[in-house]
Amino acid sequence: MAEQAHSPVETLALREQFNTAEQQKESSTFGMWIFLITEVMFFGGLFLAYTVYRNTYPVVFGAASTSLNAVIGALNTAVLLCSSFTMVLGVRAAQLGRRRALIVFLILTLLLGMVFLGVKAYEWNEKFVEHHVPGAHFHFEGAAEQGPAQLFFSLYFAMTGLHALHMVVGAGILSWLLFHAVRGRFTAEYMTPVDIAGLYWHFVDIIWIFLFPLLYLIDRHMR
Amino acid sequence: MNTAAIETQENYLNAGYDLKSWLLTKDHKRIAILYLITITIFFFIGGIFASLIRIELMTPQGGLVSSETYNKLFTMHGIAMIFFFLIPSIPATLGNFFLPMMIGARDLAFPRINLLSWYLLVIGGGFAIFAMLAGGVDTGWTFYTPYSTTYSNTWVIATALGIFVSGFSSILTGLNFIVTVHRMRAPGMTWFRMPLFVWANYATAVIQVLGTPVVAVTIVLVFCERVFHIGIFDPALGGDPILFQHMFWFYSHPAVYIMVLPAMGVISEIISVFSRKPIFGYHFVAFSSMAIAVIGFLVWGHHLFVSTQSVYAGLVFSFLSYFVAIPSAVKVFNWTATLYKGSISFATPMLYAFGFIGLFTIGGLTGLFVASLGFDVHVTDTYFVVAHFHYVMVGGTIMAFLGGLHYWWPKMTGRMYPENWAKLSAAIIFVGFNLTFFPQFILGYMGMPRRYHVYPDEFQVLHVLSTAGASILAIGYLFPMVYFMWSLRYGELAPANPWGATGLEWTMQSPPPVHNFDKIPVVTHEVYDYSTVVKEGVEIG
Amino acid sequence: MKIPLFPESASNFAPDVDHLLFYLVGVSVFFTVLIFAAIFYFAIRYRRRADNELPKPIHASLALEIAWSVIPFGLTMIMFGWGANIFFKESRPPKNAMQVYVVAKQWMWKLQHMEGQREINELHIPVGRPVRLVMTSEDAIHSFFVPAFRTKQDVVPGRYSTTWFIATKPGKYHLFCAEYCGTKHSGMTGWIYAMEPQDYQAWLSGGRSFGSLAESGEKLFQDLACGNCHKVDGSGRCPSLVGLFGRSVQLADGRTIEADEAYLRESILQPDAKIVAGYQPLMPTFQGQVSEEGVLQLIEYIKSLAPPAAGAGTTPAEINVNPGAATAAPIDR
Amino acid sequence: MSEHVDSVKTYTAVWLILLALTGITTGVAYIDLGAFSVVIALLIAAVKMLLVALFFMHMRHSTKLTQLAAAGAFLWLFIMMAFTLADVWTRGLVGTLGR
Repeated sequence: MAEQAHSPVETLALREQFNTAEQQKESSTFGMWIFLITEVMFFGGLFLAYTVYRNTYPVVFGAASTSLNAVIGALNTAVLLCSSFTMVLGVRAAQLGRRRALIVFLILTLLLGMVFLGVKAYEWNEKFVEHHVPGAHFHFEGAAEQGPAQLFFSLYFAMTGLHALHMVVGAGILSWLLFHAVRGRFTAEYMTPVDIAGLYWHFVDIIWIFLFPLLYLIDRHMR
Repeated sequence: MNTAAIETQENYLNAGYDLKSWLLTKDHKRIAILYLITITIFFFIGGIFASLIRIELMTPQGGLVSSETYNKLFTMHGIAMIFFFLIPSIPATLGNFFLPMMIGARDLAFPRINLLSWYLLVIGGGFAIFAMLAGGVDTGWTFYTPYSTTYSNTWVIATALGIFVSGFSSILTGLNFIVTVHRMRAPGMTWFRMPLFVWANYATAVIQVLGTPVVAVTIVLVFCERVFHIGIFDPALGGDPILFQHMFWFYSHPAVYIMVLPAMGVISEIISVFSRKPIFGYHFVAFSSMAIAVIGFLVWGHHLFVSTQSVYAGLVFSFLSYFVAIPSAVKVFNWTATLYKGSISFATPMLYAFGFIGLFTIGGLTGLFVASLGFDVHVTDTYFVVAHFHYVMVGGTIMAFLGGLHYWWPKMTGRMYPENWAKLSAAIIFVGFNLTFFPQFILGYMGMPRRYHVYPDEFQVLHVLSTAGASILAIGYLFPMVYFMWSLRYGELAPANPWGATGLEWTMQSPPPVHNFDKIPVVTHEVYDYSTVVKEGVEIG
Repeated sequence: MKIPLFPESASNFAPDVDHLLFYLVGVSVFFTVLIFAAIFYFAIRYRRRADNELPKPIHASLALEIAWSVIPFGLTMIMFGWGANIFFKESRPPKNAMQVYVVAKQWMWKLQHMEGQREINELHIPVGRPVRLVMTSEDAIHSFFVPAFRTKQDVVPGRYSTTWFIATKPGKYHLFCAEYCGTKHSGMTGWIYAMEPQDYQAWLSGGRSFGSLAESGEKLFQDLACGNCHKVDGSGRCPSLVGLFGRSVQLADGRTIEADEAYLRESILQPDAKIVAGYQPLMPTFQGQVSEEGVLQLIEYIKSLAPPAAGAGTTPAEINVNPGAATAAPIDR
Repeated sequence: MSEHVDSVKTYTAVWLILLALTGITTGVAYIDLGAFSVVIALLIAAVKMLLVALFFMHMRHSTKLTQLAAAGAFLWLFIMMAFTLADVWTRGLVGTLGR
């Protein structure tokens, strides 16, 4: 190994505590995967509550889920899958050092993310109008039992709300990436931030992949 | 090296004196010192609450404070001690400082995230202290619903926010440790050449990463239920308060292993150095740390035996709880076996290690009591359980934390602590501790419930004994605070390796240079190989 | 002044738990003494005599490791089995147990005997007879804890929970709330009076009688006009309640459940949770109109509506419980 | 960069499969399969997750350690759910209220 100067010189691609750029990249990627594990357990708590309550109140959950608009949900899922697609193309562009392609794909991913959030806002507003928002004046006509119905919508807003919050954070990261990509900070040698942002974005997409069927598609045939 | 030369030697402490160099540092050693100051403050805040509780309990009718205040006292004692002292204690101070050095790294994998972790603890602590000053919270550190969501009108939201934020400090520290141990070991530092302190902190990091997020989301749900009245756990809506207990204890039982595993790591180091022998059954002790981390996640239901959890689930949890006890027993037996045919010195860290093994054995064995279904029905939520977890937390973790502090103080500060004062305070702490908590086992079996400040007269004698013990314990804890500060200025200058230890952290000057190693070392020796440090050692045994 | 160091043993469970305690303490004292003795002996015998002593490293012995893993595990399995045995006995009250309803409310215990006696923070029970407590809470989680009986059971809002015991020694025993429930948690205490059977009977008849629980249940049943739909002969839009308790009921979504107290309580407070096969969800919820005591009284009344052979004043005509359902459950005479 | 770079064709193929699976899972939901519909929905979601993880998140080329970590996360999720449901599903089996 090359003789290290007394205090090793610091570059973006090689922080001082690492010995090789390879070690730094592997550490950053592995660190991101560990963070994604904490996110799996974070959402896992909500999925646990969902599983227990759906098991206890199957009928009411079915009725409440049928009141959601599955078509919009499916379209929204497609939007998010497309944003994942453009994201991965962006990461590929960064790997090959194509700055312009990276910028285009980042913009596309950001836009698709905004579309998703827009559709989400529309759905929530629709729920607000129908008095399906848990709280004082909650009323759900689909089932006589208001308690468990309010449980479903509490979980609905908790899960989709947390997911939307993660989308907003993701959009923030993408904008930061865009800002630095435009300034040419990412090269084929140093593109770890793009790769890591990609991992985060795909993870948020995976959460929605599970949220969509579990929230929107319960006993859909009952309608 | 005369004292003047040592003074001018460049190290991480004199690398910068202004506030910016401390508050924006990326050096894992300085961050460890910042953590040490923060958790010491919280330790004394929690200690003050504990003293007030013990004074209140001297009389059966509890004259010192009203019921509301007493409920806030034990709640804030629990929160300050658990979330802001015990969980960060050893990993964030001794772990942060020494883990990188022990595996031959210049720093943790993500220094800036390390600094962020400290700020998260301080911000979280700020919220908690604000809640305490504004009026306190009276839900108990367990926040059981529906009391915490519907019936308590105290500062639950502010405290929950504080714990939520400080939880991420724990998650990020765990993340940092896992990546550092996997990716940044020096050449030759194989997994089985790593000191057991690193193994213990690695196992702790796994628990922090996998468990803490679940309590974070549970607190978010309690927050939403109080603020937006959405009823996840509200029985009036058909919610299940027992689901809250499942989600809470899924984290909070592994959290007790977050608190005790690093302590075990410290004890493995101290026992080995001061008997100058490698730990007996190194591989078994290393694997038992990992076993505790994994099985620790399967046993949380033993907190719910009488909570209308089903009988069959109780059977499963009780059975598995005995599995998690075995690795701890293996460790205790291996530590004791290490002393056999050793060359045992009675320096203060070793006294704390002896104290730890004794008290942790009692704490662990009473764990077997409360894991038995029929017995737990009688003693859960009584002082028997209070005594059990104080034996493991105070008798175990705090003893090991103090032992670790004394053991590594020369390396951290370049000064020796006063040996005789330290031995005296260790003895006072040992006596005070036992007098405080052993009577509580008897109180517990007689049926004294937890969180009571008004109790039947027949319990008073044991309570007075316990309060007497608590006052001795409080004095015992003040000693180290005083002489550690004193040693910073007047302490004898510490050589690089005062104890003849084998870790990589002892191969550098005290206090260590900013970048730990000029050249990343290549490790060739096995772990705890004392022939490398004892010059012309006389073979014995 | 005698300092009590051991709780009284006043129930059928107490001796079992105490014997388990002695076993646990025995094992623990053995290992604690073993460890302390080993540490002291090794520390003194192998104390450092010279600074450059270098002991020969002894690494491991698989046999020893296995020994001190398997032996402790064996001992713990005895603890597990013994504890589980007691826990199982505690979770199955005998059928002939005397039943008392307990309603926990922020910071007091309300107890109701079948014969109508109501007690606050006190419970009079006869010695030698199994007593089953069916408990619920009106607000936070409480826990019914009698140290002398070695029993404890959380009382959770929204469901019933059960604990049972047989008092074996007459006397006055502490009752505590063991689950933190707010400001006066330490004040939520009371007394259990275990009395000789004849003293208990005297107490029972002496107390001001409000009429048995079932009678107050019947009055409430009429006040709430439940009879309009729940006609005795089942001809109304709702199923008849005669002989319902304990019978298995066919639900609209195909499930079959046993009509226990929990089913009756849920059907009063959340009628649409379990709709009987062949009926429409017409019943309004009585959540908030009927207190927990009211629900208990109604349950007792429904229990008292035994099938016609034993029922008072019910027409001898064939009673068809489910006019619509094809598989009407047969009524056992 | 040393790392293997996948072709656009692979990514497009995976993308289209994902869209198709979304359509399928929505369509299948309208058919009455009883309890089986939950299993189908979760299976399709799991397949989609694996596709995204293996291809889009380069799990195929990543180290054994990362794969072990990801698997570990789902094992812990399973532990949490299994033991909690073990309680919820066996409540009252012993024939006593609240046990």
